[in-house]
Amino acid sequence: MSELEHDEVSRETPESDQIASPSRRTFLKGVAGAGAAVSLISKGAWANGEIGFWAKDLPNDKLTEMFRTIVRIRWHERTMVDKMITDPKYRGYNHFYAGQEAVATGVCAALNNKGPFDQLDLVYSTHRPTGHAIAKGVDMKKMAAENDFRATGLNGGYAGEMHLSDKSCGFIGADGMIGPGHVIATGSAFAFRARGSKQVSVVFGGDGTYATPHFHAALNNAALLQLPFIYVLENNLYHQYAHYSYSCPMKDIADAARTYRIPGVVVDGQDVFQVYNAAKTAVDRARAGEGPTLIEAKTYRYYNHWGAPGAEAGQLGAFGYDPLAISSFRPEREVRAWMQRDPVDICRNTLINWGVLTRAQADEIEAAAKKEAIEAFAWADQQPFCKPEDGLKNVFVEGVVPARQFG
Amino acid sequence: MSELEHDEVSRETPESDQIASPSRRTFLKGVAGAGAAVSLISKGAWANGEIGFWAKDLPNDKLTEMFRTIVRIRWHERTMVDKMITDPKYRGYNHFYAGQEAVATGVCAALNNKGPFDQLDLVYSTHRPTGHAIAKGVDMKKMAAENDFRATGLNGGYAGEMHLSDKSCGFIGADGMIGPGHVIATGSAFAFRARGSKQVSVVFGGDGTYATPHFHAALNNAALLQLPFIYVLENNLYHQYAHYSYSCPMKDIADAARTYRIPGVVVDGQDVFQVYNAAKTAVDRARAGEGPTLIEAKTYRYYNHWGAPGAEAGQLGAFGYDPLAISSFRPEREVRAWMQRDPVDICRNTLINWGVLTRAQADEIEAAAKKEAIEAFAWADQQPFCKPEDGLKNVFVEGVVPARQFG
Amino acid sequence: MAKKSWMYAVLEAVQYEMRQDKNMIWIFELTPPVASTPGLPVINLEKEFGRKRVVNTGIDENWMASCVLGAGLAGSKAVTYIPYQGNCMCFQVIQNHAGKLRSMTGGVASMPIVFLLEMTGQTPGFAGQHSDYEIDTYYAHIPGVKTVVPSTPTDAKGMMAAAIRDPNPVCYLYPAGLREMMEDVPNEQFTTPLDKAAVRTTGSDITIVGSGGGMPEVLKATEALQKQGMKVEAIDLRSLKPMDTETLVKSVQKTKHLLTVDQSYYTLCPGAEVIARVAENVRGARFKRVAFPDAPPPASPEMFLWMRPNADHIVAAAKKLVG
Amino acid sequence: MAKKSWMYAVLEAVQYEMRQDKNMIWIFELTPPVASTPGLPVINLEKEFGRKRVVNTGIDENWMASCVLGAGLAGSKAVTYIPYQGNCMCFQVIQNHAGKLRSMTGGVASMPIVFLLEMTGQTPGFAGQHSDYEIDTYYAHIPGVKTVVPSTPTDAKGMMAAAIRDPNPVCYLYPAGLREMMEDVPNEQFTTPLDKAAVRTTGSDITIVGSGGGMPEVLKATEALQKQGMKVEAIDLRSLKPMDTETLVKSVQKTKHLLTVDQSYYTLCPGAEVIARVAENVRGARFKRVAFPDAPPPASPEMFLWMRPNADHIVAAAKKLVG
Ligand SMILES: Cc1ncc(C[n+]2csc(CCOP(=O)(O)OP(=O)(O)O)c2C)c(N)n1
Ligand SMILES: Cc1ncc(C[n+]2csc(CCOP(=O)(O)OP(=O)(O)O)c2C)c(N)n1
Ligand SMILES: [Mg+2]
Ligand SMILES: [Mg+2]
Repeated sequence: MSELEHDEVSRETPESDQIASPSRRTFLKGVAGAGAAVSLISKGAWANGEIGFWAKDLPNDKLTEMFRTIVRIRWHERTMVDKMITDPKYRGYNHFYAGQEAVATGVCAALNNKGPFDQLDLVYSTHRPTGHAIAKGVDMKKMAAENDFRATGLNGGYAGEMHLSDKSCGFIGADGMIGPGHVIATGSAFAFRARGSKQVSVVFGGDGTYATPHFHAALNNAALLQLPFIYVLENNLYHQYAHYSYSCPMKDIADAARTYRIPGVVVDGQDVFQVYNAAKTAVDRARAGEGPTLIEAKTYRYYNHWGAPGAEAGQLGAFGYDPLAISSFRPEREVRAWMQRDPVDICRNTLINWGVLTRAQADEIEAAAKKEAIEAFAWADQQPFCKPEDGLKNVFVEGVVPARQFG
Repeated sequence: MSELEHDEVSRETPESDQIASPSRRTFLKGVAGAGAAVSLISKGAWANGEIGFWAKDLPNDKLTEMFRTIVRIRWHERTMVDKMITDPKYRGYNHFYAGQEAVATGVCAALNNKGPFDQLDLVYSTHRPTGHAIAKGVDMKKMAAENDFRATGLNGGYAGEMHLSDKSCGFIGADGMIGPGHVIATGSAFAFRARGSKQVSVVFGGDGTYATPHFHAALNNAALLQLPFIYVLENNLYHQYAHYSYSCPMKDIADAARTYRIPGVVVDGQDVFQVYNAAKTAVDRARAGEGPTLIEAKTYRYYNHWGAPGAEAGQLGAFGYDPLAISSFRPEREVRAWMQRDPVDICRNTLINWGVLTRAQADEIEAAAKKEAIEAFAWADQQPFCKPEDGLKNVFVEGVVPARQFG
Repeated sequence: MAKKSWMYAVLEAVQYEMRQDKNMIWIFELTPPVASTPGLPVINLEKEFGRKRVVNTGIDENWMASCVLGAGLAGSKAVTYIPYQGNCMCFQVIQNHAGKLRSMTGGVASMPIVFLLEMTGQTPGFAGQHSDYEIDTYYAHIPGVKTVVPSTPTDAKGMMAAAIRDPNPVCYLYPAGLREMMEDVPNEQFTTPLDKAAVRTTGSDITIVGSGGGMPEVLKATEALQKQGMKVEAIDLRSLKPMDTETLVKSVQKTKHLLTVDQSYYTLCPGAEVIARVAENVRGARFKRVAFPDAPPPASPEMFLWMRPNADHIVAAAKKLVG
Repeated sequence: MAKKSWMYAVLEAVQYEMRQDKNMIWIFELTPPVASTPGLPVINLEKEFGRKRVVNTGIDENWMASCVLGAGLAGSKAVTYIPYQGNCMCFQVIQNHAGKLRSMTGGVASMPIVFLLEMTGQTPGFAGQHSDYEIDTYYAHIPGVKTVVPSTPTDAKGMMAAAIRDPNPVCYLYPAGLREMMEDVPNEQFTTPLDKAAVRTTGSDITIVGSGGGMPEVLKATEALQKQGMKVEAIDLRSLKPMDTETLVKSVQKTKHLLTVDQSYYTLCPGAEVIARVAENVRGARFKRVAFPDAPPPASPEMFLWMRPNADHIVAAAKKLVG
């Protein structure tokens, strides 16, 4: 592939550059030349990781799997961006997750994602679901088809990105509303406790969820009933066009856990192993009947709030850290600073430092991830569109509802 | 009046007994023989009062007014109880406030209750409003007529007890729902801030309000916008048939204020002067633009959750601490213990100790309050019923809506 | 068969299902799941099934409904009893989540759940929020939930059993004004369909359609009219969504006169839908609605009772329509 | 007079009123109160009136609506712009408080407030919660609030001015699908009544009644039908509550054919109320509804666009009804 030869980006670990596609170049500029910083920071993160010790004890294949998941999410993102820019027929939109991959990956690595439904841990996701979905085990091909509204997509074309779901791996799914999912997730936890199951119910949510009335409801009831419930608050500093300080009086949202007499843990959301450690502790607590945990993962999204098909850089609805959006709300320096602590790099460097992976192995994994993503979108492209009249299905379990649009 | 001669209750201050009516005897048994304890406790409360110093500096007539308000509320309650038991034609119901009088009185004494509407402090009340109403300055006669659904009642017979309101003194009014009023009240505070007014918006609410999603919404937004808003949480330990520990993980609900970075004050709700001190501090803060305060007043209601007309002791919907209700949720010892710290007695004894009132003066005030209450209910009895067709009015400011019940 | 109140009949159905399915959940707030009737055992779900399955919560009806939805999504049958004060606190989660999740997930979501939503309409003096009867319309407009409103203890039992067994979310409206109604109800479990209206009397002069809290007055009026020689076909809707168009249309094809009766506010009351469906399908019929005016119920009993449709109103309206 | 978008026209009305009344408040969440149009000054309420009067809040639409209600009760005019995602988050406080408080207080409560409720219905791909169009019914069933749904920039301006000046709470529905619509709108302030339907074309063969987001397709269909010789009286409801019965009845008395068009779900859509009102008052007319099926809108554009009523559907239905 030609991009391998024309790579312009200079990094400390040149091998890994070879899989950077031209379409990611602008995006990578933020990280460019920051290789040294990255490895320093990842050392720091590793040192930190010694405190929460779970990850260090994991077998190599489990650790490798976490790296694989992170790069699969990243390559899903990048491939989708490419599709949006280059394929005028592509119709999917996305709320991008690039920059936050370590959160979904670290949390889901601590969960049970395979087996019969009544033994799976459940994940409730948000309007920004594709990273969570991949981490939980959703099939990338089917998801890509769903995001382009194909009849053979994950949800038959009914869902689109904001409602992706997959019962087979316990991914209860995306929800386009901010707030309600958190409360609904406590209901699953309630059911687990009622039936004496060891399952746990996990909800992801942004810093925007703090101000919703649902924040209080979810945590208070989960705390009172000691439910096996984990609230993973991904604090990426912004909800749409406002900094979280506009809606939250605290620096650490996790502080709010005090009121509910439950653990409130702040974790470095860029370091998958720290996220894993916090999640593992919370999951163990939950399974032991000791109740809920609030985990606040400090993280950052690289792209805009969302990306629309046919988007152009510099316009709202585009991706990439476009100058317009940055100047209106996210300072460019802030974006660049966070990119220096890229979750892909941190994970990669940590595993190399730990001797779990060689650089070559890491590159191989990343190349495979890229291939998988490209193939997934290519497969999706071949899938049939929905039949209009199927819109009358899936209202109730049985039958169809009558058409009413014709009078 | 014959009850003056047949009084059986023995108390330290016999003069005050003379106004106990036979219908209150059972009720007073809890307080009987506890005179000594009461005065000790009230000394303790006074000592405490030294810390919050505002009340001590008040002129005598203001302090006397507070005592007058407390006994007016108490006698309103007692007279209503009498009506319910003795007058088969009486239709009013009530959520009684006896035992909690010091909270409404102390808070409203710190507010501006007279003058043009745009200078009044506003009070939002609950399903348990009559004490708040009297303390805010609502006319007792008109309220009594409203509670019996008379056309000349405070709200023309549209409101009944659960929606009493009186703009003329800033009593925005009762609200039968638990939760929403708190959020709505922040809206008034928002309006004050927007127009640069010094008014404050006060909401009363029970311990039951803590678990509502509205608790978070009201406090978080008020804190973020530094609104002149005061949340007076009357913790009477129960919401309907459940102890507050069923819905709140904290002993002091005021602790929740931490999350919002605002003062959370616990105050002895039986001592009107301590309540006043806390309220005055909060009002001063609010007027100075320093934002909201959460005041938790520890208090207790003597009667059941509510009283219905024609009630009989020992049945649900009755008042008095009926044995049935106590055994099902409120331990008799708990009720008796709280009655030892009666807000009427504490206020009375404090003012006598302070030399503000003589016993004779206190008795006179109480006798006048009793007379007022009896006259208010007598006046209400004479008022006309509503005209059925007026039900079509007051839907919009203008006109009537069409009748639809006749086809 | 034994004389049972509405609530006894309902809890009997619930108790049976909870014994069959040890994962099934019941969430309540004010109203303990307890009922008794002479000669039969006291039902106390909390005692029988324990506090892990039967929970009394804080004042947060949105949590109650959301909890039941989450339990359903996790594969458990669940019911919540929402007191009338909170019957719109939980509106959004039912409208925007429970109602849409089957569609939005392409049929994947599991929701074997029941929202038992108490409505009032019954109490003079309580005013506005505590005497209103209006949620039938709000909940019946939502797609993806079945919305039913039984009006007798027997239907209450049969439809609760059916609702629990139905894999779709069901909004089961309980008009609290029927609390004291007693009737003979079978002791054994049975189900009543969630999509069929009940023809309570057959007749050829006029069709009178009501539901829920309004049915007792419809039947009283029907009796009075029949005594006066009018042949009334009285229909109890029972299910608001899906609505049993066929039964309605058939009846009015015969009677050519349709009178609807609602305790709900006039504008967009269930009767509006009944009339519209029939008017789309039957030519030349005559139509009239009796409903609560578009006004919140005032406290005063004089005003409230004058405004709430009763048998006299119905009798007069029927005569006017037919005469 | 100048070409303006829907939102420019609305903000112009709001700006005028906020300049008149220095206490007036605007609360928003996602949608900055900013609009521009060529040749006219940019409107930016936040900049012009400052952050004490114009506030961007956290994600809590119930707070937004409650805040506006509380401001009204304190004597201030207030408007909130609720984004469509949250348009049922604030349902309970409007239904149970704003709608009832005038009655419950015996006429005392002050509520010069407007809830600007965005609705969608427009976006294929967003599915369920982000493509639905359904709140017209929910809000129109509430007594004590006026519920209006303008369908042109001119009405949008006139009705916003009227809504702000109205002492009653007004639910002002904004069908976001009309976002791009441009038309000549007067620059000076004017008001449009909140209780009158607009007869868009007069005709004697059929009455077609629509509202809000559905109106452009109604007018397109009307044009097509007229070209084919059918005399169509196209009516834009504009106000759902109170509903302008007189205009509707008069029209159908003439045309004897009534077709209603809604983007809202069929069961209990505004058209049901239109038909019921007319059927109660006009004998022997023929009726039909075109509406979104009782199904949440699926993501797939193929499904969604087939289900949403359009001009072709309306033309075919009109021909069938009249023919
Ligand atoms: C109830 C509701 N109100 C508003 C919106 C519109 N909305 C979509 S995403 C978003 C911001 C969410 O921010 P955050 O929770 O921090 O998540 P992030 O986008 O940063 O991942 C908002 C307000 C919504 N989806 N739901
Ligand atoms: C939203 C809502 N749910 C339920 C109720 C029924 N209800 C009336 S009073 C009450 C208890 C309130 O307890 P608390 O707030 O402690 O006040 P208290 O009665 O002790 O004064 C409840 C649950 C209600 N009024 N509103
Ligand atoms: Mg965020
Ligand atoms: Mg209480």
